[in-house]
Amino acid sequence: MDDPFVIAGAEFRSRLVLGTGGAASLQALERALEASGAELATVAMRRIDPSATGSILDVLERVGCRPLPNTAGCYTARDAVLTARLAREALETDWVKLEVIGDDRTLFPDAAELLDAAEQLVDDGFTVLPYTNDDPVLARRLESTGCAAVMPLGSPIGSGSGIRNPYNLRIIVEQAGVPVILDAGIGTASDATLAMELGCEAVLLASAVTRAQDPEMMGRAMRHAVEAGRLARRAGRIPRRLYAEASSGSDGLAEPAPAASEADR
Amino acid sequence: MDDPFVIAGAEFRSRLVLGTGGAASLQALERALEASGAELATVAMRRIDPSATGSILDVLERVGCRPLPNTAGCYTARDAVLTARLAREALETDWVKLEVIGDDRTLFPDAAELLDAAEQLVDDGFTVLPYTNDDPVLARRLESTGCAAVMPLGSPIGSGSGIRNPYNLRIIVEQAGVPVILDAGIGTASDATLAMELGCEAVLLASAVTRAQDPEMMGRAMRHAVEAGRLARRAGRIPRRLYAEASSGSDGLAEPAPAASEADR
Amino acid sequence: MDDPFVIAGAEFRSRLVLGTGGAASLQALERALEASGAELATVAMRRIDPSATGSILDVLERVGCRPLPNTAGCYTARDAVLTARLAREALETDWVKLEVIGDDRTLFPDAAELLDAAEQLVDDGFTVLPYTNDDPVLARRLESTGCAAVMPLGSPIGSGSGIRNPYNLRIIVEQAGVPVILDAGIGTASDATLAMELGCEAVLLASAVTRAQDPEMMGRAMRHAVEAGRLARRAGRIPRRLYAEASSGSDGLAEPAPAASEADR
Amino acid sequence: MDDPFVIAGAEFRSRLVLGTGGAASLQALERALEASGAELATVAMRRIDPSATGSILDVLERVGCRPLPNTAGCYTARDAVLTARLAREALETDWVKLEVIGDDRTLFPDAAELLDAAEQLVDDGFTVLPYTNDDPVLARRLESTGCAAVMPLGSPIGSGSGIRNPYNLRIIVEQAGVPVILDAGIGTASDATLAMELGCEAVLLASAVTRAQDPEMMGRAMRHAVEAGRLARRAGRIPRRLYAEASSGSDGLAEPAPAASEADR
Amino acid sequence: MIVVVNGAQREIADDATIADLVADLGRDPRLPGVAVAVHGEIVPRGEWQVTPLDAGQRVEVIGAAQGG
Amino acid sequence: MIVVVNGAQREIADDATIADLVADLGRDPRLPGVAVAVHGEIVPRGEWQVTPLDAGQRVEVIGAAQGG
Amino acid sequence: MIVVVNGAQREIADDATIADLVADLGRDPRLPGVAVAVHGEIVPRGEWQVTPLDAGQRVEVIGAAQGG
Amino acid sequence: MIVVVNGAQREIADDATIADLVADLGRDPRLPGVAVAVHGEIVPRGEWQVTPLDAGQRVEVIGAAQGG
Repeated sequence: MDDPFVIAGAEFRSRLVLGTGGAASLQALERALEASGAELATVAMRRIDPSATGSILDVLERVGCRPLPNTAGCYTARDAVLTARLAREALETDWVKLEVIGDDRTLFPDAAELLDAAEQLVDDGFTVLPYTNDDPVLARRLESTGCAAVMPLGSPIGSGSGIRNPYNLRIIVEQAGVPVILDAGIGTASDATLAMELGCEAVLLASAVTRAQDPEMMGRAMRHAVEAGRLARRAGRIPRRLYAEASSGSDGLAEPAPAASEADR
Repeated sequence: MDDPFVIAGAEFRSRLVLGTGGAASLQALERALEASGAELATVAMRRIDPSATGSILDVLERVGCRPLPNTAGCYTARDAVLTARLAREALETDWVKLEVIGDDRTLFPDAAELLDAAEQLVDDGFTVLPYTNDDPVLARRLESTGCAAVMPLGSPIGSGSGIRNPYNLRIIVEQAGVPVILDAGIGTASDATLAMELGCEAVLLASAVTRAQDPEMMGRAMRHAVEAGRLARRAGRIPRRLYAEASSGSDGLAEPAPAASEADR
Repeated sequence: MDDPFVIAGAEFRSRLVLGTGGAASLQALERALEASGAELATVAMRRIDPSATGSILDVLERVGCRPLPNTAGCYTARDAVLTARLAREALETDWVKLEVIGDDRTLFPDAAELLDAAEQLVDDGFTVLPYTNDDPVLARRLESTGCAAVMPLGSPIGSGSGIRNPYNLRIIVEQAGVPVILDAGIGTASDATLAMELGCEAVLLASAVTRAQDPEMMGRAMRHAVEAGRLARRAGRIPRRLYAEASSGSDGLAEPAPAASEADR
Repeated sequence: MDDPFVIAGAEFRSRLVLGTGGAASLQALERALEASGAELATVAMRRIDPSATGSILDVLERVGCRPLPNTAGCYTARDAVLTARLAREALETDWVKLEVIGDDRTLFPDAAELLDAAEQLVDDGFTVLPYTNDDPVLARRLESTGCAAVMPLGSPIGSGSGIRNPYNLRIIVEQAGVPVILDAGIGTASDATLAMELGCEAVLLASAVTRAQDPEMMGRAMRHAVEAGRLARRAGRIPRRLYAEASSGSDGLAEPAPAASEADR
Repeated sequence: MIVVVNGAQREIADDATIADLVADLGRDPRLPGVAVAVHGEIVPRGEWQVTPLDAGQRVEVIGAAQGG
Repeated sequence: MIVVVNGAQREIADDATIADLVADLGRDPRLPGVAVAVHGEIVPRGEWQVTPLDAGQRVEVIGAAQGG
Repeated sequence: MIVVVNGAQREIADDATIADLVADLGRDPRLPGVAVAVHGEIVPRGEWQVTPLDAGQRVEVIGAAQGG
Repeated sequence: MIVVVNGAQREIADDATIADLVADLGRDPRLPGVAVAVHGEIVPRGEWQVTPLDAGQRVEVIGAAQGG
């Protein structure tokens, strides 16, 4: 596979990770997932509903997506650890997207609880992919505990505001020894492209696709967006300049006959 | 063809227009063009060089690109009109990318000369695609003269600085009755994606690809970038919010047994 | 006078030029003008209203402000020139803020008409201060015609959106041989400060003050804002860095006794 | 005093807090402090140097500035607490600017250590002013521990990069019940003005003044900048619009005589 | 006689000069502040006292107003 | 007897095991997809067949849902 | 005789036409790709065969090049 | 005897108190501005006059400096 996305030894062709929340129906979700080309998708752990028809796991299996359980909704290390263990039992995976929320308006993580949970889960053998804020120090602490990636937010979950502080993201990427996955805040394709150009290894998004007016088309957009950003990063962009730099040389410009020129001007 | 790019009645599958300046060699250019999927590419008009081997027109023919002559290097309406007519003679096309430069550091257009040249060329039967600054008033004047598109710059030619004023671009798009093509300033993939999201019908770029460290890979990146932006525009993005909006509902969260909970915390 | 603002040989202590439109009353305007410290203020030329009480000219005289007539509302060079001449007759000044509008939604200038009007007025002996867009080429053309300053917009008149393209403004300042005055778009104090830091010699604003909730207080804010920006420009700011640069040296940090240290940690 | 800055019951006329690091000499610092009008200034705690001439405390006394000891250079809660206690002994103040650094390239705080130190110092009776990152959750945690203010960074210390994420700052201000002081990253006057407009109660900066080419002039610039931002915040700015909003009404525009008009155009 | 002043018909004395009209509009014609154009041509203040108006003429009387 | 399943009282057979409860909720207790905690302690799937429930116990039966 | 072709003097036959000159520069005058201007006036390709050149004339021979 | 003051060895009188050391370093021990820690424990200024030093002790004498 050319330029695979590798995380904890597993290889993926796609660098897009999809969250499955926010879709109008499982059918709409399935079409969006398929269009997006994602091979990894998060699921929440919730009390089962005996009356529900259809299963998110069946959808993921049909579209060839590995389920990545998360700890969405947990506000303490304790709850997050319990949720991760339930997920391991239920889904027979030791991968977990770790979320420990600190505030229900911003849904930003609680740094201290997050670190605590990460340590416990790493010790317990989990492959931990923590959702974190864009703090370079916290990102390094999480890496030190043995997390398999760090997943900084670009802006609040579901805010669609893209990457509010690309400088922090750039610093995190420069300092990281594990893959950096942009998680949260993506609103549209160019946000995802930019994340990849800044050096992220992958992008995780949900609402941008599931809540778009046409989720399937937006899924397709995101597949191209992530690919575009990855290729651009690898291709080596031109530098930014304040002034212009001609792309057409001026050698060999046609010269109007002087007489005519003087007369006309 | 689904969602073709239509300009003056001609349909294109690709919404990427490539400038051919800045490439290290015709070979490198050919690979980049092919990777980009472009179907329209600008060429400059210059005094022929009898010693040159290879021809830009042959390259364009091989990769299936229609040549679009430009008037690069012209500083007056008079020179630009002459150059356009030479191009029509040489290339048997009445399409022209009209450039009338006002300043060799910024390579910004000269508004008054540009309007004058556009009027003359439209009267003379040309399909005029003018490179313009991001001035909404000038864009409307150009449209009024009968130009087939307007092509505002994002930032100075070759500066790689992207779209410095997305507001003006948005205003131009809202007011335009002809296709808006972002021309100049693109530095990397996300710039092209953003241009499409803002409502441009196509993107024209040269240096971003031809001067990238790996032009072929960047050509590929740009193909995806333009596609991503177009699809995202059509798919209808989510709104931007200051605060978060949860994508995982909180209904059905597991509840740790109270006793355990109290003990642990 | 230390660091005076000089325009066409006239010296001003204040670098704030106030537009007088938009105020709730002449009384509110007078308080705002006084608080702002402005010594130059624009007035429009309109048909006199015999029933009006109070006069804008009396207000300006009381607060020590020189009136600067403008050609607001003119869409052609012809109208603007006539208006300027009426203003010269009425106010016995050959200074004029030249506006030639191209579009009533953006209120952006019409480049070609503006240039035409500027040439006529300069030839007729006026001291011409043209409101222009942020196009570096147009700014140079205006300077070449003999304008005493160039006054680029930051964003549309009354939009309160500040300086949408600081790069263009920086280029205009670098290339200008006459004072650059930021005209239009200022929304709040930091916009004015930024304009001065970018090298403008003065700032012209109206709605930001006259339509603020408390115009007098905003007038005061703007006086400080312009002063702050001017001083900062002259003082020579520190460079921008991606990473940190400690301001406290680490020499001489207290060292806890090793034993204590080991015990406590 | 009109609109005083109140922190832990103490009132200040000035909303500028100056760091004293980075100055070329005590003399230069004294002039800059005086020009800035600051009434509160941070000092580091370091091993005394018997050979030193002049004293920072004498300087502060002469210019009427209250010293605010900081814990600069501390990487653990333990070191920071010790430093704060030494400062209390030496300076007879229980105010402390709490810094617990997590990384020597970014000088960003370590969230967990910072919280720990804040708790200890609050318990020990200190008035704690913590330097924090721009994380809204951490800001609330610090407030909950009893800190007298929260002092988020705009960008890394000494980076001169201003406020990289104004959204986070806005959220912190909206959620805070104690004064928010922008601490770190200010590069020039407009950064300070913007911080105040976003609702900060004060601004703390060092390098922007002490390392400017002319520290005294930059001190003066900052005094105006903070005042401008505070007044603008209180004055209630106009809203931002995409399009224009005329400040000159169009009623009463002069009407050229029709005949002349037709002839000229 | 009737002239059109600032777009509205106005009755003035048959022998009225521009100075008379300006005074009639409440302005002192000897002081600055107002300019006058007749059929799009500006009449300098110095000529107002000696410039009669004719019936039907379109007169613009312009002054400074808040704006800009 | 009555146990509390996912926050709601539920009548089950007196000798019901966890496997019975899961089957009763419409899931095949031999297949992955569901996890069970009793009083906050996870019970591995391998033990469901042999783990009886007691009256009044709080049982959480958790599965994957859309989210995140 | 001598003509000035693209800014440089060039010796051509006294009876050379534009078509001859273009062929001499290595281009097939019957195919598109090149345009010719003499003293700033464009000469259409259809006339090249029958348009003689005169000594001293300034001739521009223009083709497509990379650019833009 | 020898103590370690701010990381460097220093010779002081055998019966020297902290107050003596501070004075020796050029500071008035009765005035604020300086704090002292011995082996990581802060000694309040009020005790300096009566606190003798022992040979080999690590003493930190800390004051305000430019910074932050």
